[in-house]
Order: sequence, then structure tokens, then C-alpha cells
Amino acid sequence: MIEQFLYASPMATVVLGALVLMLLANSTLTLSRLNLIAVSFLGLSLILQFSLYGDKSTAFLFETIFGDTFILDDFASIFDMMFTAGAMLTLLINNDYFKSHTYFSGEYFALMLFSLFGMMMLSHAHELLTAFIALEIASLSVYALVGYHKSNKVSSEAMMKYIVLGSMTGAFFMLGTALIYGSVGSTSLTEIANYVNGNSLDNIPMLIIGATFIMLTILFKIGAVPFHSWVVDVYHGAPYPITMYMASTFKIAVFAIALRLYLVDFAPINSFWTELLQAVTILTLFGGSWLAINQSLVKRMLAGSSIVHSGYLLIALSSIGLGSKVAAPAIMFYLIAYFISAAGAFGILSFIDSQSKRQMKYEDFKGFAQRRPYMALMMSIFMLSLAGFPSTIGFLGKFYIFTSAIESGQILLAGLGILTAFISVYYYFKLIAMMYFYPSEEEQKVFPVNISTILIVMMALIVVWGGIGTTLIPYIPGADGFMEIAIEAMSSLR
Amino acid sequence: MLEISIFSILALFMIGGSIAMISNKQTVFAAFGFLVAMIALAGLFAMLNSQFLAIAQILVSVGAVVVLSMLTILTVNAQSKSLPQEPNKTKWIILTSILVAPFTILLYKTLTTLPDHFSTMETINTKVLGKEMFSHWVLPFEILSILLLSAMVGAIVIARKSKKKEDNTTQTNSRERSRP
Amino acid sequence: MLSIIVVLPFFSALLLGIVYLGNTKAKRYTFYTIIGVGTPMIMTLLSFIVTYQVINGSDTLHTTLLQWIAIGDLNISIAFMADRLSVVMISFITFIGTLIHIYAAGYMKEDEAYGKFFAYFNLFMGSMLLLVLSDNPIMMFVGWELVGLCSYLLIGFYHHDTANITAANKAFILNRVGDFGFIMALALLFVHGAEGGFTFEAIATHISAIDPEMLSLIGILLFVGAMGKSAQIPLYVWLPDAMAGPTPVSALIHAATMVTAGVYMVARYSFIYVEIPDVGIFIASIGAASALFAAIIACYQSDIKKILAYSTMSQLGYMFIAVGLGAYSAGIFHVFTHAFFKALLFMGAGAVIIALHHEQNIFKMGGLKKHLKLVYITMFIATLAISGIPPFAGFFSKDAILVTAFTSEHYIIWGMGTLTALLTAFYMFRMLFSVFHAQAKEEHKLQALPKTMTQPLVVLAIGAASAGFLGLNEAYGGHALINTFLSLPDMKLHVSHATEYMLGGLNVILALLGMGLAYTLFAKNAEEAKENTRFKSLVIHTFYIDELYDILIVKPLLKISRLIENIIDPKIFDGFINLNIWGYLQSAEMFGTLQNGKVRYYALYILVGLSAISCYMLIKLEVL
Amino acid sequence: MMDHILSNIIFLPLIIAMVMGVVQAPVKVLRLGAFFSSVVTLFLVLWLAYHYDPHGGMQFVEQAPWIQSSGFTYFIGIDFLSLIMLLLITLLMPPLYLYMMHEKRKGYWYNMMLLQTGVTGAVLSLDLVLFYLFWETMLLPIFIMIGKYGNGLRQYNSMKIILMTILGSMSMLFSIMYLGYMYFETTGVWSFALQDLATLDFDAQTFIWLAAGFLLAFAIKIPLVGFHTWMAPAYGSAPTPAVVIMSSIMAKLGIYGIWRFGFGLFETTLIYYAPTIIVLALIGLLYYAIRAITEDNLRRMFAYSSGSHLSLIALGIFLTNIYAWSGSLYFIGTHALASAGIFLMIGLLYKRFKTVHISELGGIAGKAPKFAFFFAFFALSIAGLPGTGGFVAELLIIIGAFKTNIWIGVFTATTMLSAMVYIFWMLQRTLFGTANNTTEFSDLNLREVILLLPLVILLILTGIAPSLFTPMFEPQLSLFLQDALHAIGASK
Amino acid sequence: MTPDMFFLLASILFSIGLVGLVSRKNLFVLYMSIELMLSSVSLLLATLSKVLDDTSGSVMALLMIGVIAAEAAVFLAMIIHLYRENRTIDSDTFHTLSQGENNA
Repeated sequence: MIEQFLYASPMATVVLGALVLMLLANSTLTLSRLNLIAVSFLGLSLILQFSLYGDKSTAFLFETIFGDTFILDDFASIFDMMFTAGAMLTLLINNDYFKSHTYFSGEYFALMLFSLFGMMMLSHAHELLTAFIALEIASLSVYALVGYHKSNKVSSEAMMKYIVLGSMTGAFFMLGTALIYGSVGSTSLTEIANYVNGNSLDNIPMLIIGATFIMLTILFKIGAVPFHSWVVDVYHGAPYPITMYMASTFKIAVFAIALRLYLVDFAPINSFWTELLQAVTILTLFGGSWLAINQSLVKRMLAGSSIVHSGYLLIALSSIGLGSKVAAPAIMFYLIAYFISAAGAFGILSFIDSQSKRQMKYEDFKGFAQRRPYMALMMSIFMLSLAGFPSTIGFLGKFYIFTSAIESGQILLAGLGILTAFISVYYYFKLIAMMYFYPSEEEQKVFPVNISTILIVMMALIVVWGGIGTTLIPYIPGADGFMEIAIEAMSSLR
Repeated sequence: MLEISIFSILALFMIGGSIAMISNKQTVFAAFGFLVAMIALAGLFAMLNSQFLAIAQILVSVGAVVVLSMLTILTVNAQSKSLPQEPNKTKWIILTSILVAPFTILLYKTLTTLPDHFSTMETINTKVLGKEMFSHWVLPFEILSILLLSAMVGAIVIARKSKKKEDNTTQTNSRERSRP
Repeated sequence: MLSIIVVLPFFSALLLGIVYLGNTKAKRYTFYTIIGVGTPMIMTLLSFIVTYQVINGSDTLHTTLLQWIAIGDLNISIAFMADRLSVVMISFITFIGTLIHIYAAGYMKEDEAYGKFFAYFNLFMGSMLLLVLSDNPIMMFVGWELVGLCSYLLIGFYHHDTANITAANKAFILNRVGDFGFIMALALLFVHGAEGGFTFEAIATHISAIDPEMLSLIGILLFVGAMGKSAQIPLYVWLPDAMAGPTPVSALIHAATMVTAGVYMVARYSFIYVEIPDVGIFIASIGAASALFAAIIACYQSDIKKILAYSTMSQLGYMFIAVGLGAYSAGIFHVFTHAFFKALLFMGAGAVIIALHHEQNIFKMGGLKKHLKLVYITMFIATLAISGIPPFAGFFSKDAILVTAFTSEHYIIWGMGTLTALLTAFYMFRMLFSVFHAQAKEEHKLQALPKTMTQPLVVLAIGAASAGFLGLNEAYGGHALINTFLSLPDMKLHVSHATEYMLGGLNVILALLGMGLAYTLFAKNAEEAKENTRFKSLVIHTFYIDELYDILIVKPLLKISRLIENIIDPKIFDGFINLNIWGYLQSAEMFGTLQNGKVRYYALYILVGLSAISCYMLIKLEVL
Repeated sequence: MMDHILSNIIFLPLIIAMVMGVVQAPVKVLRLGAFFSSVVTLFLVLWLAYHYDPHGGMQFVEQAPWIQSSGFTYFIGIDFLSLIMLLLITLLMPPLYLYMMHEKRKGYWYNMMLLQTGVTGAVLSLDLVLFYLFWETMLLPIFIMIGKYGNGLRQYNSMKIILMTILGSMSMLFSIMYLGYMYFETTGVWSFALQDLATLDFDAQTFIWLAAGFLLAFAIKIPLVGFHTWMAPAYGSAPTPAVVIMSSIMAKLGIYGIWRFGFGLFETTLIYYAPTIIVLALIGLLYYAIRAITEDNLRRMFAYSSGSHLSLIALGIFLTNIYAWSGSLYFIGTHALASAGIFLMIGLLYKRFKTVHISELGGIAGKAPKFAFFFAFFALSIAGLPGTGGFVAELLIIIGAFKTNIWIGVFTATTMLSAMVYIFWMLQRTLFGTANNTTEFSDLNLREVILLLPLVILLILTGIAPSLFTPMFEPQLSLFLQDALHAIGASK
Repeated sequence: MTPDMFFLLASILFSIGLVGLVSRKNLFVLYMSIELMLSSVSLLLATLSKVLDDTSGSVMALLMIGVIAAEAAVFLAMIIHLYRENRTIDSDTFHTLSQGENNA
């Protein structure tokens, strides 16, 4: 029983942190202090997660009480760690940002932790309604966060769009759940898996339709075309920390449930979606790169490109349906890769914003390399990683994804993926070009050593190390380490 | 027979209310339509022998949500001139109805694959529901509270008047500011 | 010994070049002269020794310097071979070359780039010797090309004047056109006939293995090379322009080296041409045409060096008649004699030019007989020699060629040759009389000539007068020494002495006729030809061949180049790429307009997606 | 040092660059470091060449696991092909650094060192993914060099070269992944090592597609006609060191790639492409040459010249006989030296005149004889003058072409003519005649002569004594050829 | 009385919600449409609960009501905020984030 509590402790810490921060919101503590408190809660949670990782004697938390609604497996733990780490990174890297923008208040941290809790719940959910509520927790908090800059029309507008569209598609999740419930008689994933395994694809149309509606919600959350239109606007409107949080962490959270559903429970009927997913993937790849290619704001470009990255993930997803073995770890690896690279890129943008209070356009990056050589170098590394340039982690991510597509015989998708990867080179390299190819009117600025910059440097190193890293240095996982994690996570997903 | 006619009336109210809701220009009328639909829904719940659900629907949806909406509408106090001009409303409705049609058909057709009779089941009263809820649905129930809590915090954050107006950087791109 | 002959000039050229580049301003007249002129002297000595060895000893001398390349069957060494043909060549090349060097030491004395000049000159000699002495076609080709390069460098020696460089370019590029044929011939020869190695001797023994058609092709292609180097129709246009270089250069190019390489090459490959007499006739025809053509043009030229240039071309035509008709020895004999009198003519002309402060128009000279007595006498001898007046050298060699043409029953060729002989005498004496006899238009202030410039003339004059006796054939009481010595696979023709005398007599008469004509027209008062008839204007403008080349080749090339620059690259290749990019950006634009910021529309897209998915499921699941 | 000599050669410049970057070395130290690294690698390579056994196969092999989960290995080794490329790279670097000695911008030096690592790595890699990594890595410095330090429309041109070459490498990546996966499917083990993948056997159609992926990358890099529009702008805009590397090394890497990977993996399939590529190469030979005639910008002119000659080299490879192959291989070396020379000369010219436009030059020979000599020498070696290595190579290729087909031979032989026309016309307008400007022109100084001399000496040496160099590659090349011919014969 | 009628009703309600959501500009109507969609799912769940003879459906319907309430809170807060800032509840007036506006 005690160990059950232990297993619950990471999430409990997060909730507790949320509650504490909520109560402290109106106290006299400064934002940095609150940030520190939030981070320490997260850190505690992360430490707990680390120490609990791996030795799961039970499959479900409080099975006697909760039933099989809360699963404990490495898959969920790894996602938990990623979320927690993502939230911590977001909070730490943006420390300057909070200080320099007056509209932040104490509730911000509470909401962050609430949404984190929702995501963690999502990765552990083994029951559809729980998953839905968890998703709602995460989403509602993020809605509020997106509109946090309230005096700003753009921010409010982004929030409005996100709420309207998010709620709209959220309803489909529930509709799907209802249909599955109608079909199976239960919403427990265990039951569903049993039911699916016991029936052939032909005689469970209702379940399939329900699952498709759930997939629609997921497609919306990851920004697949034609459910993509919110992405660019919301990413643009949201304050940088939130954009970073959404692009890196929230997107992964959606995949946590998606993978659980489609890898385990709906695995036998995955082939049903193949053509659907292929169509959506093609649309997503092109739509995303179309959106990314003629943006003038870097943030919007990154938003558009995040759609393309969703497209790559969808390639792997449809490969899973066709029986690819490497696809599942590939998705996981890609998520890690994208998480680090995107977080880094947004981190730098947010750093710049906190220094100079501006949305960066491409033109604003002219001469950046001269003013801030290190920042430019790291930005280049993140851009290269996003573009899938070899020697970065992004390359390996793409490599695995495309290999999985080849494995499942989806040569066309692999080809299109490579084509869009090629196109993406243009808009990523354009930024590098802007940074390096133009002289600066100003002198070189001092590289500020603080927690944000140190973390950005570390992430840049991880991006490179993840791309070329070997077992040369023990305990620091290079590409192999990440791949091991990915494989381990996927193998626990049974 | 009686049941069918009650159902028909309720369904009529529901659909009528919903249609009124989506077609009325005046927000208040739309809200009334919605109110009617929600009340009718409570009735439908009752017809499904889910008394507690019906009560909850009345209490929460009608009593809290809709009333809150009404209050909000009154707070906002949108005059008819400040209401959105929607000259193409009908066109849009027709267009979307056509688009929605396959979905509706799909949904309905799928659902009809289920047994076409109700099981003779006991009334789902508070006791049954409570027992079920605290035996199998503890976790969703618990996290629902967190959902409500976070929604509350979120709502407060959103609705709270913004403290200052000066920090408007994300929107403007004034050239005077220093380069990054 | 052989290696030294070839390698020495290269080294001295290198030495001169480095010293010159080390400090271009420094005057090192003595040093340059010693190295520059000493080298050919040593070479001359050595080649006489080699010649002596060949005459007295074994048939051919072989030396291998180093292995050049060994890939597959292509096993080429930098190796030299001195057989009878090549020793004849090297002895007069080095001898006359040396004289020209000595002459140049005087001629170029005042030039700033004196050291550079001798570096080039030595390089030229070296290349020519490499060409002549190499024992395999590839090395011969290397020499062949280097000769072309040196001619480029020397023709463009006065590089401040763009016209000179243009002339040099023209020379090199046209040579290169010839080389294009040459290299193809070599490649084909190698591909089809290199079983036993790729030296001249090895090829000669395996020649029968090659399919005759292929052999003809090879023969023609080889001759294309010769055409370029020896300035035959249609690749001759560089030759007149090549007069842009300093006069010793012209002398070297026209007399001893370069242009004769083509004739030498055909003789060297005589083992091929023996197998393909039809190609030989083709060569002879080209030669005859060139000879006549050049002679006609020469009659109307007024630049002293151009006249000589066209006369060279004309004489080369004779040589090709000979080698084409299988009389290789006769061809080489004419090369030999021609070297003497042509070198003499050029050097004389150079002397005149120097004396008159770089005046080259013969009609502005006149009356130099008294002032430049030595030059006049030597040039007179040379003119007699070239016109074919016995007993001077030209008569015997030219006669041998015409006899061959006549007896092998190619009467048209013979006729053209004979006509050319008449014209030759005419234009040569026209030049001579205009320069030395005719009344001077103005008073000349003559510049004194150094001895280094005049003395070689004497030596050459002796040669021009007597060289013919080496090839005196039976009809004239000799033993055709050169012919027997060369032992080339000549066509055996039986010629009666009567015929020989008849033809010889005819030649002499014609030559005297031409001489007389020239005397009456130009000896007293020389006037420049006027473009008063269409024919004259055509000839004076050298049949507009340069312009023809311009229209047919240069302009189209430039046009194509501009077409690529302006249309094909930017419009087609880049156009294709840009079209794709444009299309992509256009679709991005269109897709971007969907992003209109209105949430209703966004919801609509989602609804459309939903609708599509629903339809998909309706169909796929057959729920309807 | 000698145990992992190849790794040392690859990574020494990178490590020095990184150390310099970390310690924020001032530019004086930086350039000494760069020069030092280039000299050390040169000596290492010379040591290597001395100990290299021309009859042995792959030598000095190092293999270590890299990313094990997907079978990437750190697999490098050297054979005759890589040795020649490696020698070229390391020979060219010290003169380049000498050339750059007065350069004060640090980025220049960092980029050059990174570039050296990139090209060296690409030459030595035997693992396809490793090759791809270096192949892409060498693009980055070029991208920055052109875009940052170039001239003209540098940003646009830089983007253009990057995009076009990456298009090629992406297609190659696709083929690499496909091959790797197929190996996995056949054997159950992941591997991207060349010799492993060479054992794969597919149906002809698949091979054709896979080969296309590789060939596209190489065709763009070379570039063959139709894939070439990046070339002239990029060469025109790039700073001299970048141009030298691009024309001397990177373009040759396309050829190297065809040899190593094309013939290593798809001998039989290349027959399918041979006619197309031969035709493209023959067109390119003339097309570029004709285009070069009217080009006014010297860099662009020699870019086209480079294209013309690289087409010839590519042609040689697809003729599959010993003459053409040795010719191509020989040409890789000599053309690298000659084009390095000429682009350096153009760089020196630019330093003096601030222009590379022929119409603004003229009369240099009168002002600076030494400069004129070197300039003319390199220009003539590019034109394949006998006595320089280019002639040997052209001769071999022409013989090889005639061996294959008389018509191919005839078109190939036009190389004798094509280069002449533009080079001599160019010489006429730059070196000779009267000057079209009044700029004071100082002749070459000692440093410049020293940096150019090795190239001159090597070019002459390769010209007059090819037999010094051919034994280095000939035995293995013929074996390689026999293998290829055997495979081709078997497929027929 | 058959479940089919309920199903039909639920389907129609959900669709009406969708139609309202897409075709209207008034934020209130948008809000109510979403509530309607969720409510129709509630109805569906309750019906299924009865059809399947399983209480879970009803519980879920109940929990759904909670979710609806939560959404309502956020949504209404948003409307208030937007109205306060912009004096309008027209969703179409918020289009500063469009592609055209940001790529001038």
C-alpha cells in the first residue's frame, strides 16, 4: 500500500504544488520566487519519478479502488519525465521572460502545474473518460495560459480560437468514447483491447467509428491538416513560454495517449486507418510546409513547421498500422528529438523577447551572429536539428521515421517526407542565413550567464550529442541512449 | 404510446430550442432556446430512468450553467446594434448542414446497429449511481474536481481585469526598441 | 646523346625563364646570349655527331629517357629514335635554328624581354626536336603541341598590341583544330593497332592488322593535324597573321620548324600512307590547291613578310603534293632545301625591316640595292632558289616533285604545280625588285645592321645555293643522295631522262618568264596593287577567308554562348526550377489565404475534414 | 598518433578549431593553429602514402560502433581512390592557408577547418550514414563562406547552392535508408557499411531507383548539365578559398561518390544509366565550354570550365575501360591542382584589382610578368597542355572513349578544342593588350610564389612523369575494373 | 419507444451543435453550440447506459455535466474578457492573426 502511495507521489507532488502556488498567487512573493517554488515541486516530482522508474511491481495504481483506470508502466513514466522536464525547462528558460513582462502573475505557475498534472494523467490514463478529463484539465489550463497576456489583442484572440476549436474537437473525443462504450460496454482500455482482439475488423464498425472520432481530436491537437488552422495563430498569439510549452510538451502529451490507444488497444484494427492517415499525412506535410514557407515571423514559421513535424510523426503512425516494427520507437525518438529542438528554438526566441521585447521577424535576425555569436550558433544548431541535418538529433529522428515508412512499404510517404524535409531546409536555413549573412550595426553583446542561457546551451549540446553521441561518455545518453529509452518505453506498452 | 408522445414533445422542444439557438440573431433568444433544450434534456434523462441525472442536469446545466450564461449575457448587455452582423447566416447554415449530413448519417446508422430495445433495467437512482461512481469511477471523479479547480483558476485569470496596459509588446513591433 | 639533344633546350629554356622571371628589369645580355645561343650550337654539334653515327653505323639509334606511362596496353616511354629521316630533320633544324638564334641575338638586342625571347626560342627548338626524335606517336604529339604553344608565345611576343595576341590565338587555335584530328587519329591507331606496343616501329610491323577503311580514316585524320600545323587549306589562315611575331620567329617557324612538321609527320607515317594511296591523292590535291591558292594571293600582297608567308604556304603545298603522291623523299628534300632559302629570305627581310625602322610594305622601300648590298645578294640567291632556277637548291627539289606528279599521271596536280612555279617566280621577283630595284619613294635613313644579323645570311646563302646537290638525281648526274639515304617507302616510278629534262626545262622557262614579267612591272617603279577589279579585290582580301571563318564559326559560337547565357540557362534550366518554386510558393500563398484569422472558417475546415472522414467511413464500413 | 591515423587526419582540424573557439583565440593564434593543423595533416598523409601498399585493398581501416541501435558504424579506411582524394585535400590546404594569411575575420578560419574535416571525412567514410554526415557537414561552411564572405548576390547564391545540393543529398539519403533497411530485412541486422550493403541483391527495377537516388546527388555535385545552375553563381560569389575547395575537392567528390558508391553498390545498374550520363557528359563538355566563351566574370568562366572538365571525368567513369578510368582518376588529381591554381590566381587578382571582370582587366603581362606566368600556366594546364598532367588525363580518356565507341571518341576529343577557345581568348583580354584600368599592379611577392610553386611543380611532374603516380592506383584500379566488368558481364 | 429515437435525437443535436458552431459569429452561440454538443453526448451516454443495462454510462453522463460546467466557466470568462477589451462578441472581428496581416 505504501508503495502505491509512492507511485502516486510524483503526481501528487505536482497537484500539491499547483494548489500551493494557487494559494500563494496573491501573496507578496515575487515571480522569481514563485517560479522557484514551482520548479522545486517539479524537481521533487522528477526526482521521485527517476527513483521510481523501472521497478513496477504492480500494473495499476490502487487497483482495488481505481480499478484499471490508472496504469503504471515505463511508457507513462518516461512520458511523465518528459513532461516534467519540459515544464521545468519552460519555467527555467523563461525566468527572464517572466521578470521582463509585467502581465505574469502567480496563477500562471498554478496553471502550468495543473496542465502538467493533466498531461501526466493523460499518459497514465487507462480509461477513456479519465483520459478525456485529463485532456480537458491540460487543455483548459493551456487555454487560460495562451490568453495570459490579456491586454494584448493577439493573445486574447489566440485564446479565443483555441478555446472554440479545442472544445469543438474535444466533444468528438467524448462522442468517440460514447460510441466505444456503446460497442464494448465499457470504457476501460483493458476491456476494449479484449473486445477488439475478440472481434474481427468487419463486425465492430461502431468501435472503429468511435476510435476515429477520438483520432480526430488527437489529429486536431497535434495540428494535422485539415485540423491545423489554429496552430499558427495560437502559437503566434501565445506568450513565448506558452508557445514553447505547447510546441514541446503538450504535443508530446497528446502522443502519449495516441500511442497507447493505437499501439495497444486498437492495434488489430490499425490497418483500417492506413489510407485515412496517409491522406492526412500528405496533406499535413504539404500544408505545414506551405504555411511555414512564407511566414515573416519566426514564431509563425516554427508553428507552421511544427505541423510538418506532426506530419512526420503521422508517417510513422500509419506505418504502425502497416506492421512496422521500428515505427513505434521511431515516434518516441522523434518526439524526444523534436521536444529538445523546438524547446531550444523557442527558448532562444523567448530569451530575445525578454531582452528586447519584440516578436522576431526574419529581418530582425540580420546581424544576429555578430551581436550574439553564441546565441546564433545555438539557434543554428536547433534549426539544423529541426531541418534534419545530420549530426543532430533531428536527423536521427527523421531517419527512423523514414526507415519505418520504408519498412511498411510506404515509399510514397517516405519520399514525400524527404521532399518536405528538403523544403524545410529552405525556411530553417533562411534564418541561419539572416543571422550570419548580414553585418550588424551594433557591437557584440555580452553573453549573459544565467539559468536560461545555461539551459539553452545544454540543450544545444544535447541536440548535437544526441545526433553523434556514442557510448563514449557513459551515463550521458547519446543517440543510442535515447533510442534505448524509446525502445524500452515502447516495449513496456503492453 | 404515452412515452412516445412525451418523447416526441421533449424531442420537439429540444430540437426546436437548439434550432432557435443557432438561428436567432438575438443572443437572449438564443439563450432561451438553449434553456428550453436543456430542460427538455433533463426530461429525456428522466425518461431514461436516470432520475439523478435529470436532477443533476436541472441543477447544473440549467440551474448553474445556463443561468450563468444568462447573467453573462446580461452583463455583456450586447445591444442589437453591437451584435454581430450576419447577413449570410442562412447560407452558412445550409452549407454546414450539408457538410454535417454525412456525419449525422454515419452517427445515426452506427448507433442503430445496437439492439433496438431498452433493457429492463432498474431505475438509476442516486444510490445506484453513487455506488457505481465510488466503486469504479473514483479516479475520474477525483480528477474532475481538479478539472473544475483548474477551470476556476483559469476563468479567474481570464476574466480578471488586466492590471496594466503598458506591456503591449507582443503586438506592436516598434522599431525604436533595441535590437536583440 | 639523343636525350641530351632534346632535353638540353628545355633545361636552358627553364634556366632562362627562371632567371628572367627572377628579375625582369635586369639587363643580362651576355648571359642570355651565351645560354640562348650556346644551346643550339651544342645541339647542332650533337646532331651532326648523331647524323654521322647513323650514316656510318647502325640504321637507327634508340634511347629511352624514362617510362612515361603504363596503363593497360598503353605503355609509353619518353624515348627517342634517330633513324635516317629524323637525322636529316634534326641536322638542318639545329643548324638553321642556330643561325636564326645568332641572327636573333642581333635582331632582338634592344628588346626589353630579351631573356624571355630566348627562353621561348629554346623551348621552341626543344619541342621541335622532341617532335622529330620521339619514337612513339604520343611523344611526337606532345612535341607537336608544344611547338604550337611556342608559336603562340612567340607570335604574341609583342603582347601589348592586341592584334598580335589575336594572331597568336588564331595560330594556336587553328593548330589545335589540327591536333583535334591528330589526337583522334592517334587514339584510333592505338585502339586498333597497338598489339605490339605503340612505337612507330611496332605500329609499322602491325599495320596490316588494321582494317583498310579504318586506316584511311586514321590517315585522313592525321593529315588534318598536318593541315593545321603546315597551314594547308582550310586551316592556313593563321600563317599570314603569324607574321605579327618578331622576324626571327617567322624565320624559325617557316623555315626550320613548325610548318615543316606536317610534312615530316606524313613522311613519318609513310607506312600508313603506303597502304592507302587514295588518301595520298587527297593529300596531294589539298597540297596542290594550297600551293596555287597561296601563290595567287602572294602576287597581290604588299607586306614583305606576308608575301613570304604565302610563299611558305605555297611551298608547303608542293611538299604535300610530294608526300601525298608517295614521293616522301622528294617531299623531305624540298623541306630541306626550303629551310635554307626560306630562312634566308626571312632573315633578309628582317634585316631590311630593321634597317628601315620596322617598315614592312615593299612599295615603301625601293632602291635598297646599293645600301644593303650583302642582304641584296643573299636574298637574290634565295629568290633564285625558290623560283626554281638551276643550279640553286629549289630547282632540284621542286623539279623532283613535279616529275613525280607528272609521271604518276596526276596531270591536274602537275598542272597546278607548274602554274604555281610560274607564279612563284613572279611574286618572289616582284618582291625582290620592289624592295631593291625600284625607285625609292622617299629617302631612307638606314639603321646599321649588326654582324650577327648579316653573317648568318651568308652561310644560308651558301646553303641555298648548294643544298640542292645533295638530292641531285640521276638525270642531272647525281645519285639522289638524300633519297637513298632516307630510304623511305617511296613510290617507285620509272622516269625517262627525256621527260625529266623536258619538265625541268619547262620549269626553268616558266620561272624565267615570271622573273621577266616581274622585272618589267616592278623593277623600275613599283606600284601597289589596286582593288580595281573584282578579282583583284578578292585576292587582296585573301578571298575573304578570314571573314568566312568569322561568319561560319566565330559568330555562331558567340551566338550560342550568348544564347546559353541569356536563354537556356536562366530561362530553361533555372526556369524549370523557378517554375517549380513559383508553383510551390503560389500554392503556399493560396493555402495561406485559408488562414484568414476567422475562427468560423477554421471550424469550417475542421468540419470539412470531419465530413470527408465520415464519407470515407460510410463507404469503407458499409454502414449505410 | 599513428594508430588511429585516419581519425587523426579527419578530426585534427576540427579539434583545433573547437579548442580555438572555446579559448577564444585571437586571430593570430587562430591562423597559426589552422596552418599548423594543415601542415600536420599533410605530413600524416604523406606518412600514410609512404606506408600505403598499392596492391593491398582497403587499408588503415578503423571500425567502431557508433549508433548501435541502427547499425551505424564509425567505419573508415583508405584505398587508392580515397588516397588520391586525401592527398589532394591535404596538399591544397597549406597553400590555401598561406593564401589566406592576412585574413582577419575569424569565421573564415573556423569555416575552413570545419570544411577540411567535412571533405576528409567524406572521402574516408566507408559507412554510408557516416558518409552522408560528412557529405552534409561540408556544405555548412560553404554556405556560410559564400553567404557571409562572398560577393555579388551572395545570400541568394548561397541559398541556391545549399538547396540544390541538399535536394541531391536528400535523394541519396532515401536510397541509403532503403538499402539499410533492406539489409536489415535480409539479414536481421542493421548495417550501413559499404561492403555489407554491396552484398544485397534486388530486382533490377529497385536497383534502378536506388541508383537514381545516389546519382542525383552526385550529378548535382559534379554538376552534369541540367543540374548545374547553382554552379556559376556559387563560384562567382564565393570567396577564393571556398571556390578552390568547391572546384578542386567538392566537385570531385561527386565523381568519387559515383566510383565508390555507384560502382560499389550498383555496378550492373549503372549500365542502365550509362548512355544517359554519357550523353549528358558529352553535352556538358561542349555546353559549358561554349558558355564560358562569353563569360566576363573570371570565376564564373572557370566555373564553367570546371563543369566542362568534370563532365569529361564523369564521362570517363561510365566508359568502363582501364584507359578512361585511369584517365578520370588522373584528371581528378590534375584538374584539382590546376583549378586550385587558377582560382588562387583569380583571388590574387581580385586582391589587387578588386575586380574579376575580364572587361576591366588587360595588360597584366606588361605590369607583372611573374603573375602573368603563373596565371597563364594554370590556365594552360586547365586547357590540358602537354607537359602538364591534364594532358595525360585527357589523352587517356580520349583513348578510352575511342575504345568504347568512335562517336563518343570524336565528341570526347573536342575537349582539345573547347577549352582552348575560351582560355586563349580570356588570356588575350586579361594578360595581354593594353590595360583597361589604371590600378597599380604589384607583382607576386615571395609568399604568393611559395604558395603557388608546389602546384606548378606537381602539375609539371604529373605531366612529364605520370609513371611516378600511376603505380599508386593502377593495380587496384584494374582489379576494381575487372570486378565491375565481371559484374556487368554477369548481369548480361 | 425505441433507443433509435434517442440515438437519432442525439445525432441531430450533435449535428445542430456543429452547424451552430461553424455558421455563427456570435460567441455566445458558439459557446452554447459546444454545450449542446457535449450535452448530446451526455444524452447518448445515458441512452447507451440504458440499452446496455450498465450504470457506467449514466455515471459518465453525470461526469460530463461536470466537464460541461468547467468548460462553461472558462468559455464565459473568455467572452467577458473579450467583450470588455473589444466591445464585441463577434468572432469574425478577431482576425489579426491571419496570414495576410502578418506577412505584409
